[in-house]
Amino acid sequence: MSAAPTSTVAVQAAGVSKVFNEGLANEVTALQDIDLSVREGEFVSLIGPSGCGKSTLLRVIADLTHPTQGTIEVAGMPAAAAREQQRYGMAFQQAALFDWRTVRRNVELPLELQGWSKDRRQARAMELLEMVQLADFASHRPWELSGGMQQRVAIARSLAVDPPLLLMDEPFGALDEMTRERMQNELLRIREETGKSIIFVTHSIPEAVYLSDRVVVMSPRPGRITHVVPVDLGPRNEDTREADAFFDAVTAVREALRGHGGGTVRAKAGEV
Amino acid sequence: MSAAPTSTVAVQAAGVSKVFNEGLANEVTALQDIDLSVREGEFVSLIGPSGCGKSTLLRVIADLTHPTQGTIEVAGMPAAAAREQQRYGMAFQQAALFDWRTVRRNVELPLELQGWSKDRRQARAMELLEMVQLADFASHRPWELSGGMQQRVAIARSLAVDPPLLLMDEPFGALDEMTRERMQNELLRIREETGKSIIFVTHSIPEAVYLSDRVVVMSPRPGRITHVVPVDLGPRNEDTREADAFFDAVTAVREALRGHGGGTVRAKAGEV
Amino acid sequence: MGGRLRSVWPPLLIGFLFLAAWQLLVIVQDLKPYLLPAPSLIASNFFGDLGLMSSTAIYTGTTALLGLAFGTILGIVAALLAARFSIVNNIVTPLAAGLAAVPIIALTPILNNMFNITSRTPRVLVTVIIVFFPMFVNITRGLLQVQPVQLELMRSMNASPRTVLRILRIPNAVPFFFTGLKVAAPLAVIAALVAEYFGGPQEGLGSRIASSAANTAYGRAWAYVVASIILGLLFYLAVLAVERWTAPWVGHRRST
Amino acid sequence: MTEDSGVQVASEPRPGRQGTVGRRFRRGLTGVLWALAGMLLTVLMWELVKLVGTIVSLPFTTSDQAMPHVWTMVQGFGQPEVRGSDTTVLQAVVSAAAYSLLVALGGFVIGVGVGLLLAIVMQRFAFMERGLLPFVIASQTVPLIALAPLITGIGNRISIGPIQWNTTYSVMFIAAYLAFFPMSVGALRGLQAPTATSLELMRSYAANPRQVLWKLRFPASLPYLVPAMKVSAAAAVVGTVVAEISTGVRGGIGRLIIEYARETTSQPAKVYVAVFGAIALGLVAAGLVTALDVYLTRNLPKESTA
Amino acid sequence: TSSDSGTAESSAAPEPSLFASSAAASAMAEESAMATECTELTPVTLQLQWVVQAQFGGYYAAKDKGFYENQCLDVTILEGGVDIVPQTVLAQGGADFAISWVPKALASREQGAGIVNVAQVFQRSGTLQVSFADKGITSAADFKGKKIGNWGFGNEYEVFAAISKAGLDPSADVELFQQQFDMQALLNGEIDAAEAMTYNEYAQVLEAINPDTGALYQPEDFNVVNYNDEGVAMYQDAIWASEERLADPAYQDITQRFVQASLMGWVYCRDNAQECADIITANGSKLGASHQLWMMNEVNKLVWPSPAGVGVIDQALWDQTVNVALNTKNLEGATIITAAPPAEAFTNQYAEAANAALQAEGLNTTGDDFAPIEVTLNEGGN
Ligand SMILES: Nc1ncnc2c1ncn2[C@@H]1O[C@H](COP(=O)(O)OP(=O)(O)OP(=O)(O)O)[C@@H](O)[C@H]1O
Ligand SMILES: Nc1ncnc2c1ncn2[C@@H]1O[C@H](COP(=O)(O)OP(=O)(O)OP(=O)(O)O)[C@@H](O)[C@H]1O
Ligand SMILES: [Mg+2]
Ligand SMILES: [Mg+2]
Repeated sequence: MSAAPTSTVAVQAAGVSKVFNEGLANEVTALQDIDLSVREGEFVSLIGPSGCGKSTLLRVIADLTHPTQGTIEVAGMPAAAAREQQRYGMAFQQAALFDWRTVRRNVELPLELQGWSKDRRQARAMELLEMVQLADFASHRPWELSGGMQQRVAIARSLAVDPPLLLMDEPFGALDEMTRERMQNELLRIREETGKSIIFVTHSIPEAVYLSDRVVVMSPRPGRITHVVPVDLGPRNEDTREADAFFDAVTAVREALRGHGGGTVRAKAGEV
Repeated sequence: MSAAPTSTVAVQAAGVSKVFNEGLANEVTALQDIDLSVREGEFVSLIGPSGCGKSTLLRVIADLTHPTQGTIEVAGMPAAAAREQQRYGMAFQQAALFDWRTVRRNVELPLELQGWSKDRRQARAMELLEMVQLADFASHRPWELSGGMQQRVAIARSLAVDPPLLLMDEPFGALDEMTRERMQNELLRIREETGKSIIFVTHSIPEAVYLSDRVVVMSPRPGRITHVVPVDLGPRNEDTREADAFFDAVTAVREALRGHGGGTVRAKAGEV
Repeated sequence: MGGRLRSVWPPLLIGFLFLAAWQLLVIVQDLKPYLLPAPSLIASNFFGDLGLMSSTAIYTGTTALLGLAFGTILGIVAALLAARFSIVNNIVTPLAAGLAAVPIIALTPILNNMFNITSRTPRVLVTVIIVFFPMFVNITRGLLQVQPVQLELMRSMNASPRTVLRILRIPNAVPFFFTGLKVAAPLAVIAALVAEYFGGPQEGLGSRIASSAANTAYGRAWAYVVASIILGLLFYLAVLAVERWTAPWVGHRRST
Repeated sequence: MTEDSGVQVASEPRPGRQGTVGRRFRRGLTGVLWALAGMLLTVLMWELVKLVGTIVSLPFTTSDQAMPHVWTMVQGFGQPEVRGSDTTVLQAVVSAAAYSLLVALGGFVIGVGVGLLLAIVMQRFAFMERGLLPFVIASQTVPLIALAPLITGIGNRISIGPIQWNTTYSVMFIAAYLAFFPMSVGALRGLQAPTATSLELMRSYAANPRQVLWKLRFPASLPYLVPAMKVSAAAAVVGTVVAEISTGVRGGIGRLIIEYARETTSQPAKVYVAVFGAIALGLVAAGLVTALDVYLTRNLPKESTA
Repeated sequence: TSSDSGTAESSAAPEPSLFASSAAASAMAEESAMATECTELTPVTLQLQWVVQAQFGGYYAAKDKGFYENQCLDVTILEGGVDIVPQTVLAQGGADFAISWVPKALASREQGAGIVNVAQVFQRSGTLQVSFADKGITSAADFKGKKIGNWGFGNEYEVFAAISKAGLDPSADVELFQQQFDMQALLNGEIDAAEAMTYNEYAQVLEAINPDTGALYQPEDFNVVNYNDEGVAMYQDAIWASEERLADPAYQDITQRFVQASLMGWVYCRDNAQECADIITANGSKLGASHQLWMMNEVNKLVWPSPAGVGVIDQALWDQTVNVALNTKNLEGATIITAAPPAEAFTNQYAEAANAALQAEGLNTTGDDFAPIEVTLNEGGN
C-alpha cells in the first residue's frame, strides 16, 4: 500500500533451500539452492514432476513458510514485508473455501479484510463470479459445488483484490479444456490490463507455454531448477496454439522435463 | 464376492435423473435422463464441462447417492447390492485420505476391511506404492505430501482390492505429464490383466481417447449425455498417441464438447 | 531441554506473581486469616504436614481416578451407541443433559442413601456422573462430525456401520475425546472431593477442607485446597501426556 | 433399533440444509418428544430396579426410603408446599426453576464470554496457553466451600454506582466460575482447528489476528464450541443451584433443595421433586444450547448433529 | 435425662396469659422507645447461620411484633447457607450482628475475626446422639464398639469429647462415620447412633413411618444421649457483635437496643410458641406445621430457664465450652482453638442491662416458671 522501493524485479529468490522434518527419519529436502528472479510484469510458469517442490517454492515466496536457507525478496523487500503489504495474491492448490460462507461471500473475503464497503465488494464479487461463470451459484455453499466449480471460486477470490503479483498453484487443474482456455485468456487479459507479475504452477506443458514468458522446469528430490525455457510468442491470440514457435517451445519444455538438455537454457540467478 | 448373475453389461443406467435441493430456491438438476450402458471389460470415459454432473453420475452408480429418477444396475444387480458385494472400487475427486494413518496404512484400508492378514496387506500396499512411486513415503502422514502425491496414494488405495469395476473421478488431475502417462499405462496394463470395466472421469481429451473404448460427452445444466464417441485404436502403445486415428478421435471429442455434432454419434441407451 | 524449560517458565512466572500479589495484599491490607490466609500461612500448613496432605490426596485421588475411568468408559460406550443408533442418541442426549444439571450437592445425598454411606461407592458414582457428560457430548460430536467424502469412501467399500465406527469415526473423534477428557479430569477431582462433604469415611480432602473451614482454620483448609489443585493438575498433565503419546497427529497440521 | 446414523446417511450426506422455520420447529418438537420418551424409560427402569430389588438382593438399597416410588414423587408435586398454603409443590418448583434459570443464564453468558476470551488469549499467545491453562485447571479444583465466603465477602464491599452487590450476583458469579472452564478448554481446541491451508490463506492476506479470529478460527471452531457450550450450560445450572445452596439465597431451586432435603428422613420423595426441578432446568438449558447449535451450524454440511 | 421424650412433661396453660398480654407489652415497649426520641429508624442487619426456621424464632418475633422498631431499629435478617460463616460476615462488615455457635465463633476469633459474644441466647446444647432402643446406648460409655455417626463440619467435637470423657479412644474403641444431614443411615441401620439436634433431626425421626408398625416411630423406640448430661456440652446460638465497632458509643447503643429487643422476642416466643411458629412460617419457612412448632418448643427448652437472666453467660458453662474446644482433638488431631480466648471474647454487659430493662417492663426474664408445651408430630412434620 505504502511507498515501496521501485524495482524492476518482482521476485528474487537467492540460494533458497527448504528441508522438512530436519534431522528426523522422514527428512525431506523439498527445495535445494533455488535461484530465481522474476521481472516485473513477467509471467513465469513452474513445471515439474509431482512432489518436486513447486508448491513449496510458492509458499516460500508468499512467506507462508520460511526457507531453511537463502533469501526471498518480493517487490524489493523481504517476503514478510511484501506479504504484510499485500503485494501479492495467492491461489492455492486446494480451493480452501470456507464452508460457512456462500460462494459470493467467499469471494468477498479478501475485500472484507481490506475494508471494502458492502456494496462495492458485492458488486466486485459478482463481477468475478460472472467471469468464472458462476454467477448463478453466488448464494450456494461451497460444498454444493463440483470440484471444478470450487476451483473457479478460488480463482475468483484470488483475483478479487488487485495485487501486483499473483502466485497461482495449479489453478486450472480441475477445469475442462474449454473452461480452461477461457480462464487462460482471462488471465492474460488481466495481466495485459494491469501489468501484473505472475508465477504460475501447472502440469500442462501447453498451458505453461501459452501463458508464460518463461517456463521454469524443476526436478524432484531434492527440488531444484533444472532448466529455464524462454518463450517468445508475442501477444497471444487464437492462432498462437497453432504456431510453430508454440510447438517448439512445448517440445523444449517436454524435453527438459524428460531430463534432456536439448534446446533449453540452463539459467543462473541474476542472468535472467 | 458371492455368486452374481453373469452378464455382459457391467453398468446399466436407465433414465437416471438427479435433482439437488428439490423444491428449494437453489434447486440444481445435476443429471437428467441419463441412459448409459457399459459392457463388461469396457473402458468408458466421461468428459464434460465443469459442473455437468460427472461426479454425480459416478456417485449414483456407486450407490453413494440415490437418483431422483431412473434405475442403475451394476453387474446385473441393483447398485446397492453391487456396492454391498464390493463389485466396484472408487477413486474420488478429492483424495480423502485419513490423517491419522500413514500413507501405507491408508492404502491398506480397503484390504483391512476385507480382512487381509497384516503381512499380506503390507506387502500389497508396498507393491502399489512402488507402482505410484511413493514407496519412500510409506511411513509419512498424508499432510506431509504434495497434492499430486496425495492423489497417487488415493489411486493406489483404489487399486488395492481387485473389483471387477473401477470408478475413477479425475484420478490423474493433479499429476504431471510424465507421471500421468506412466499411470495411464499402468491402468491399461491392469485392465488388460484383469479385464476390469472402468468408468473414468477426466478433463483431458487426449487422456480420454488414449484410455477409452468409448468417450461419453456430457453437457451441463441439466447434465445430459450429448454425444458418445467410440474410439477404436487397438492395443495402445508408444505410437498410439501419434496415430491419425488418435487425432481424429481427439478432434471428434473436442467438437462434441464444443457442441457441434460433426463426426460424433448420438447414442441411445441399449443401442451401444 | 531448552524447549521444556520454555514451556515451564510461563506458569511458574505467573504463579509466582500471583502469589506475590496475594501475599502483598494480605500484608498491606492487613487481612486476617479468617478472611484470606496468606500464601505463607498456607505453605507452612501444607509443608508442615506433608504426610497428611499426601495421604488425604491419595484417598480422594483414588476416588477421582475410579470415577474418571468408569465415567470415561461409560461416556465412550454411550457415545458409540448414540453415534450408531440415532434412537439412543435421541434418548440419551436429553437424559445426560438433565443429569448433568443435577448438582453434586443434591446428587450425593440421594446416592448416599441408596448405597452404603460407609463405602466409597456413592462418591465414585457421583464422580462418574460428573465425568460422563463432557465425555459423552464431546465424543458424540467427534463421532458424527466426519467429512462427507470420507464417509462416502467408507460406503463405497461397503464398510459396515461397525467398521465405519472403528476405521473412521473413532479416529476422527480422538481430538474431541481429549478435549472432553481435559475438562473431565479436573472435574473428577472436584467431584470426588465435594462428594465427601455429605458423610461417609473422613479420610479425604473434602472432609478435611470442610472441617477445617468450619473451624475457620482457613490456613489449613487452603493447604488441602493446594493439595487438591496439585491433584487436578496431575490429572490434567496425565491427560496431556496420554494425548501426545496416543494421538500424535492431533494438532500437528497447524505447524507450517 | 434402526441404525440410521451409521453409514446409510452417506447416501445424502448433506440433506436439507435450508430447513424452513416449520421444519425446524417440527424437529424441535420431536426432540422434546424423545426427551419425554427418555424420561419414561428412566421411570420404567427405576421401578424395575425397585421390583428386582425386592426379589434378589442388589448392591444398593431399593427401599422406599432410598428410592421412593415414582408415583410417590408425582404425588409430591400436587401436595401443598406447607400445610394450609395454596401453592402446590409443583408451583413452587416451577417458579423456583424459572428464577434459577434466569440467574443461570446470566452466569452462562458471562462464563461463556470469559471462557472464549481466555481461549482467544491462549490461542493467540502460546506463552499464555502455557502460563494460563494450569490456572484455569487449578481454578476448577478449588472447592466452593473455600471460595464462597471470599466471593460473598468481597462482593459485599462492591458497589458500582447505584448498583449494590447482592447475593444474587454472587450466585451468578459462581455459576460463571463453573461455566467458563469447559468453554475455555473446548474453545481453545476449536480455535486451533482450522486446516493449515485456510490459515495460510488468511496469512497470505496478511489478515490481522482479529480478522483471522472472526473470519476463520471462530467459525471453524463451531464443532468444538457447541459441545463446550452444552457442558458450560450444565455447569452454569449446577453452579447456580450449588451457589444458592451455598449462600442460602432465596427464590431458586437450590433453596428448595435445602428446604426439601431437610425432610428426607420423613418424606424421602420430596427432595427428588426439587431435584427434578434442577433436571428440568438442565434440560431447558440444553435445549437452548441445541437451538443455538442448530442456528449456528445451519450453513455447515451436516450428517446429523449431536 | 431431661429431653428424652417427644411429648414434653409439662402442661402449659393454653392461652398466653403469662405475658402481661402482647398488646400491653408492645405498648410499654413503645413508651420506652418514645423516650429515646426516635425520628428515624437505624438500619441494622443480622446474619443467621441457616435459613429461616424456629431456631431463630426470637429474632423474627422481635421484628414481626415491632420490638426492633420500638427500639428505633430497622432490622434486616440475612439468612445463611451451607457456606455462609456468619461470624466472618460480621467481622468483614457484611452484617452488624451475627448468630453463631460459640466454639466456631471462638475459632474465627482466633483467626483474627474481631467479634464479641454480647448475648448467649441458648443456655444449653441441643445436640443428642440418637440410637434405636435395642442397641442399649444410653450414655457415651456405651459407644464402645459401635458405629457412631457425626456430622463433621466442626459439629463433631461434643461427640469426640464425650467419647474421650467416657475413657474411650476415638480412633480405636469406636467406629466413626460422617453422617449425612438426614437420619437415613440410622434408620437403615448403617450406623448405630446418629448425631441429632433436639429441635430438628430428632423430630424427623419421629415423623418417619416405622415400616414394622406402619405408624410413626415413637420416642420409646429410641435412646438418646444428651451431651448436656455428659458434661461436654458447648454453648450454641449466641448474638455476636463487632469488637472493633463496640468502641464506638453509637454502636454500643445500637447493640444495647438490638440485644434488648431480641431477648424480648425470645421472651415472647417462650410465651407464644404457636404464634412464633406461625410467624416463622409466614417468613417463608417451608417446614411442616407440627415440625415448626416442635422446633419452637425445643428451642425454648434450650433458652429457658435462664437462671442468670436471658442471654447472660454462665462462667462455668463458658469455661466448659472453652475447655472442650481447647482440648478435644478430632480425627485429624486438630482442636477447635489452640489457646484460651481472652476475657473480651464475651461480655454480659448488654444482656444484663437488657434484662434489667425488660424486668422493669414487667417481663420475666429468667423463665423460672417456664413450662414447655406439648407438641404432637405428624407424618412428615405436617
Ligand atoms: N508439511 C510438510 N511436511 C513434510 N514434508 C512436506 C511438507 N510439505 C511438503 N513436503 C514435502 O516436500 C516435497 C515438495 O512438496 P510440494 O508440495 O512442494 O510438491 P509439488 O511440486 O507442489 O507437487 P505437486 O505437483 O504434487 O503438488 C514433497 O516431497 C513433500 O512430501
Ligand atoms: N450436494 C450437493 N448439493 C447441491 N448441489 C450439488 C451437490 N453436489 C453437486 N451439486 C451440483 O450438481 C452439479 C453437478 O456436480 P458434479 O460434481 O457432478 O459436477 P462434475 O461434472 O463432477 O464437475 P467437475 O468437473 O467440476 O468436478 C453441479 O452444478 C453442482 O453444483
Ligand atoms: Mg503442489
Ligand atoms: Mg467432479
